[in-house]
Amino acid sequence: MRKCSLDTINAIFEAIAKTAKLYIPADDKDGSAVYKQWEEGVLWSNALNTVRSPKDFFFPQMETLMEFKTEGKNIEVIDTRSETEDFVIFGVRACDVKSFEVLDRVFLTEPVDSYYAARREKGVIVSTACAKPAETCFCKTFGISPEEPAGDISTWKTENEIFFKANTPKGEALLEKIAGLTEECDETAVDSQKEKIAKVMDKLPLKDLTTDGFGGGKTDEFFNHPAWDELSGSCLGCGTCTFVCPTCQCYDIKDFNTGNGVIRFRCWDSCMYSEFTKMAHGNNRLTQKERFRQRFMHKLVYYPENNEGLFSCVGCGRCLSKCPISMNIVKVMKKIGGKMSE
Amino acid sequence: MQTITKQQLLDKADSLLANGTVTAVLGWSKGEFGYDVTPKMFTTKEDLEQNFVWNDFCGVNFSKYLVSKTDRFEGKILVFLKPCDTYSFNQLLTEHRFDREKVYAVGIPCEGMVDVSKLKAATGDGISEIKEDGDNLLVTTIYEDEPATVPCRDVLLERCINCKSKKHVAYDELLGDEGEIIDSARFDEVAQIEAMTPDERFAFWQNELSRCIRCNACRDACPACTCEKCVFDNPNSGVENKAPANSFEEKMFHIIRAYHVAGRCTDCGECSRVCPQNIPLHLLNRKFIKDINEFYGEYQAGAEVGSRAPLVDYTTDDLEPGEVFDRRDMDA
Amino acid sequence: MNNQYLREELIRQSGVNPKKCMKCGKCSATCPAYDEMEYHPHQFVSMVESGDIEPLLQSESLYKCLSCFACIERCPRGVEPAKLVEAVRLSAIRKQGENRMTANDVPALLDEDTPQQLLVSAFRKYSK
Amino acid sequence: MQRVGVFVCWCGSNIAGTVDVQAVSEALKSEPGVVFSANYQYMCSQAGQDMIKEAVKEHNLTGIVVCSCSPRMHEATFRKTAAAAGINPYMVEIANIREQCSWVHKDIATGTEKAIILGKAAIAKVNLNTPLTPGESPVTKRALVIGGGIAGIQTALDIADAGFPVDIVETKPTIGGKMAQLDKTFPTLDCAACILTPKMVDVAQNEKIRIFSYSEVSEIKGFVGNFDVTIKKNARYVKEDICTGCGACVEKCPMKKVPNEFNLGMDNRSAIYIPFAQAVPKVATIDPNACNMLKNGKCGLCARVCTAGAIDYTQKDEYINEKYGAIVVATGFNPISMDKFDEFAYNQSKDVITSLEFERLTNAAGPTAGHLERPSDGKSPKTIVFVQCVGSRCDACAEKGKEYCSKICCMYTAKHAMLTRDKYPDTEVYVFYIDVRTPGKNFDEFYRRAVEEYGVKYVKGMVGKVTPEGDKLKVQASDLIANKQLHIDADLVVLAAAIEPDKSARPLATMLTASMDTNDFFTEAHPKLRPVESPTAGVFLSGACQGPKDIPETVSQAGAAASKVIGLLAKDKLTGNPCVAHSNELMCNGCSSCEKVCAYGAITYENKEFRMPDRTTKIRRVAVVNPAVCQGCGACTVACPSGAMDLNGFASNQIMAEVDAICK
Amino acid sequence: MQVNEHKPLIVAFCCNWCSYAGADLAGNNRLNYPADVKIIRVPCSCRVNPMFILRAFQRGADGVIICGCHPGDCHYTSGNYYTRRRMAALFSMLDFLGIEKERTRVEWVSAAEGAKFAATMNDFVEQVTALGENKRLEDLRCKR
Repeated sequence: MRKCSLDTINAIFEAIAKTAKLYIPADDKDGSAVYKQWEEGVLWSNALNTVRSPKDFFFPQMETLMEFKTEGKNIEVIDTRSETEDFVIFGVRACDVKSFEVLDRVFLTEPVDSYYAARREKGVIVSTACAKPAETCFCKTFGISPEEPAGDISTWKTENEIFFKANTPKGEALLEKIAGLTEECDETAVDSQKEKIAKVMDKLPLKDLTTDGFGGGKTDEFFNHPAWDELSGSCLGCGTCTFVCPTCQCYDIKDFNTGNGVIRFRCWDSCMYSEFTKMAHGNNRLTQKERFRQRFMHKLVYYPENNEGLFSCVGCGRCLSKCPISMNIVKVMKKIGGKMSE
Repeated sequence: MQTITKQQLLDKADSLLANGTVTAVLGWSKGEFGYDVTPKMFTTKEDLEQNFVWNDFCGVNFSKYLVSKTDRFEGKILVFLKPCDTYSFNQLLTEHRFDREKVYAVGIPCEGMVDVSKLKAATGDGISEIKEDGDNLLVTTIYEDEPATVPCRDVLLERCINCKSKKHVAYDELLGDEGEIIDSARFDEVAQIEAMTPDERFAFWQNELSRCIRCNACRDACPACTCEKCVFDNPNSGVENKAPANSFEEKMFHIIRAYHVAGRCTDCGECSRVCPQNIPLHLLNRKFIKDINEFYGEYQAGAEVGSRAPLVDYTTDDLEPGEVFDRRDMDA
Repeated sequence: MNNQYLREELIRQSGVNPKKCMKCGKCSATCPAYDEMEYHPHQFVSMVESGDIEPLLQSESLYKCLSCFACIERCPRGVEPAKLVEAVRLSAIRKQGENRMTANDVPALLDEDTPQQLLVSAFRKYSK
Repeated sequence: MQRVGVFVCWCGSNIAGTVDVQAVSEALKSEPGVVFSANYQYMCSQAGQDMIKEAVKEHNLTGIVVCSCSPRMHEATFRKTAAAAGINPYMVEIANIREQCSWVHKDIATGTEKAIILGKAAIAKVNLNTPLTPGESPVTKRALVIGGGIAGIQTALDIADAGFPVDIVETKPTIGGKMAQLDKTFPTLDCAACILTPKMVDVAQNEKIRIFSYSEVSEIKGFVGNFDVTIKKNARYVKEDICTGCGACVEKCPMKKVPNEFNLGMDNRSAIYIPFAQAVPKVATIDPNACNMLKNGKCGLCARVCTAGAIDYTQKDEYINEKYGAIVVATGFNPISMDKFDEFAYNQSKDVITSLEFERLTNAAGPTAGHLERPSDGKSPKTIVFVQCVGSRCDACAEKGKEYCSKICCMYTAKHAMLTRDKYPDTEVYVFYIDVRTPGKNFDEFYRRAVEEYGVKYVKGMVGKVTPEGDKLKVQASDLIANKQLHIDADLVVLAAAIEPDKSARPLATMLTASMDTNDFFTEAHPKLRPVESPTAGVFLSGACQGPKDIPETVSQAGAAASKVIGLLAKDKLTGNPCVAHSNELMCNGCSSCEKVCAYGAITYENKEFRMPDRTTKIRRVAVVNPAVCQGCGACTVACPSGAMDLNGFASNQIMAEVDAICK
Repeated sequence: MQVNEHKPLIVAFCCNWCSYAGADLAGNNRLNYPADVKIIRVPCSCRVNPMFILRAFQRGADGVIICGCHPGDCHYTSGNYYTRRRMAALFSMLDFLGIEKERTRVEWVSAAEGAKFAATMNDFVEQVTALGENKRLEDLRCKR
């Protein structure tokens, strides 16, 4: 374990930025945060988390897959893939770190998504423990410890210092690079920080929410639950929840006709959209209720069924604060079966 | 700080349900943290008593729900409408988007709704309880022993700070006192942007619109956007897309969205309220409203049912598109 | 002073557009002070329009206008001759530096037959 | 994908001089869809057209692009060629490489490059063309004339003369209109009744013409060739087919104090009445507001004296449905109300009258049997003042008057003045005028005669005030020429009141979806070239409903409208322009935006049942375009927020394909 | 990079009845204007959807001009009145977003005004050329 004074954090950023592109959460307007590429003057935000999740770094909202160039009646296929550069994302919260595991299981199992894999390989994740979680946080529900964030490097921020612990060879290599700016230390301060965090976690309003009852094999139990009507009744069908979600991984592949050819790209899609997975015969989820149900069944039942019980939600709380009508996974879980342990 | 109480609304809903005037009530149901209310169709007294809520966070404009809900329910629906919601209500009626006969509209006064992000900026994260105390909110967080006192007027939604009307333009029944149309300063921000240089304006919007994640919340919450098939979802429209591929598409989406509601937008402010990226989308709509007012005379969409929107109307001596700028240059 | 300038100044001040006049003479037909006047309301309009303003400035007609506004009320084209007369009057007053009489002089000139309206318009005229 | 043939025309050297036509046809060969490309000296020549026809056969072409002169020149030619070759004429697109390319550019490289781009745009468009077939609709061979004045009468007679049945709907109990109230007509001074009443009789006797008097149009549906009209026949409490018009009932009716509207209230009539002696139909009508029997069941005298048994107190309003191929609007005019012109004391003195009232005063069949008497005391007026332009040309007083010139007043005032001086030479007659407008055949001569021969005193100036004083009317006016204010003691003041369209015109325009101007005059389809047609197909305009008119003008417009109607009714079928708008009902919101911008009333709405995604059904309001009425401007396509509305031949995707091709 | 080398691309939407005929007349009279102007024929100026204009800019146009009959002379009586309102609102919005207002124009050109058509196009091309390439409403994907 190494540490440094928070006063020198910008020097640390500078050192990292010399070796790779560095992205840190920076203040955006209205008290929210956004990942920005570090440069002189970009400061680490005090906000709990970014509005957009860091999944963008591995699975961007839009990326070109390939291109076709047309000349008269001739078509030429162009591979647009280019070498991904090394990059570091700094200050990732425990929930978001966990989300990469969820995405990995989708994109890194056969057939491997080479676009995703390339970025994953080049990216170093530096996580940060959460000292001040929000009321919308419920990562504990999914077994995530905000006091013990994973990632290539874990960090803890105290009043004046920041502590680093490498978890992987990638992390160790990066720590090595900033060794000159940090000093070796023991874990006492971090332990007390962890304790503090654990205490705060016990005060959270959603601390008692559990996944009991959900998981693989529960399709029949929940699929025709009468509460779906009511829950989905006010859903506007926008894609906010899916687009701010760190684990939503659905995309659409589309062609853009440039006039001189075609760009084949993929972009995020949302199961909340009426056009989602539309096929030649039409759409297999006909109403908003079915689309709504799909999203939550996927997170709470289908995904764990295929992934050894891992839920496709990390309790980051983004959808809780961003849904225009404040409908969210917590309300769904409470209504259709997630039990509150007493 | 609302002048009308939850109990008054509950009593009204109960009695109308009981006497069979309505079979369902479109109201707000309570959430987890006091501020996260969700629209809901209530059909029983019990449900209403357990879950119905009316507080400073009931910002959702119900008018749009009537388009889909009136088809789904037998009998009449009771809908509670704040003054600004009634404009959308009328506009939808003008466009024949729902059957007036299937709705029982109860106008309710509104003292302005709270912007949760502003509230959180004031109190910090970790809100566990919110209580009303006169014109203030008492906000308890898990980090402080004492609740913080936040004056409501400091954390109002932008649209409420610049409220255009406390008067209801449509209802079957009005609870509480009727208000007045307000001569608000809602166009000031538009005027400020107009006063910028083109480069500054471009930079301003480039910065704002580049944050768009194309979640469509602005469109899907907008009571003017009730198209059976939105052009952005229609592969044959030529503008369909799902993601803002580049700065052109960001701009195109927002220009077309604003243009499509120009003359129909009642300035209810839902677009800006729901934007997860806090993009001031209402400014685009207000620009159209301001222009239309200046070019063609004052027009408030939704002020009355059946009015003819300025863009589907004309006079023979309208100003020329080029004169738009001459005029502005003269004013400058 | 340049006539053209004065003409425009009068038009601007009065807000009257003499070009709208269709020369029907209804203003003069309505005017109760017609016989007292050397130049009549319709002439004011056409003379200002043609820039022939000097005779108007010299004329007693300026003060004969009662400012009863009958011409304004009756004009089918909305030309408002009385406002133009007023503008010419003001221009004359300004030149000579003082009004023809002051409001204080008015009461002395009253007699029993003076209509109320005359009183009102006299104050209107001379309190400027 | 189409199989497109490209044909590049040299137009001699017109195109080939500045455009390398060979290069153009070569370059376009490789465009998507193109299977054949050629160039030729004169594509429009027989040989050129034959070349196209052969290529169609040989290469199985489904689309044709001709790069040539303006489509305004030869689009029709090449469409015919295509049709002759067996493909749909609307599968032809023209790239204008002459007027908009070779003729405006000098450099061959530039011209060629642009011609290629224009060709690509046309190819991109034709790839998205669909075969279009003009719609056909049958024509109901019957016309409806709304309004039974001289305009309506003349139109109806002319249409009937061509052999088509015509119905006239008139709100009054008789046809005849304003002309029936007139005494003499300018500039010939022949008696209005003498020339009008024979025409009224013609109408009554013409077996092709039906008159619905005392009736109004209550509903109009349908479109050109196929109007579906409901006529409300108001109960007149007299059986029209039985009444002989003998007048016995009128004589016996005890209720004799009803103001006579035909004489503008200057005398009285009975509760049962025939407006005037030559009324057509000459049938009595009971005024339900005046008749004691109808009001309180007491009387019944008329039924007792009617030997024919025509009186029917139980008669109800009757609704008649009829189909028409064409509708002529001839709703005419009325003088405006004088109530707001206080300065002329119209409401204060009976001796201030309007010109129409003057007509009745001098009419032999009028309230004074043609003797000019003052309404107040029956004395002969010795000094008469006529005031022109009362409420006309009045743009400062929109709530009182009209900003337009009423056109007829100068002439009828000259007529009144002249006739007065003729009959009563000892009368002093003044006419106050702003301008005297006499642009008509023999009009100015007529006016000069009034001045020179009859000694009418024309005074340039306006009357400012009329004050009743004793039995005189004190008139204060301007004499602008003498630069004097005149004070005249008049016995009678006659106001030439502005005229305005009849009040029934506005609701009628709404029913017809015909457009009107701000003054409620019907708008013509084109002010110069289509002056008797409304922009709404199948609706025609006759008489003063379109703008102020005198009798000769009205009659000629009536004839013109009739000839347009005859031209329409002579067709068995109407062939439409296939380039019309159409709405995709699955996307239509029913919001009415399109309807609001449609100048032709081509868009209506219907409630249609749709199957929803969840297999329920929903009834939705959707727009339906009537292709027979739509003119294909495309205003609706842009007004439509959802993009449900599109235009055949100029579809959004076609125009965007052109944009794309040009901007490539 | 030399700015003045940029050849602008101008899309002109012309109504069939007046402006397209006016353009033809310009041709008949051999009145030159730059070949950068490409005309698209529409039945009436009111057929021009704002989407077409954005599309043109997206695809690489540097200027878009809409020509129709003079107000009051519309073949369809009122079409150009709607155009006038729509474009006034749209252009003002584009300007609000900081997009150069000189890139868009509405001009009324009658069938008799061949000279006006040519003069208008010359003027517009000059105006757009002075602005240089359209950067603020471009879609780089379409410029490869």
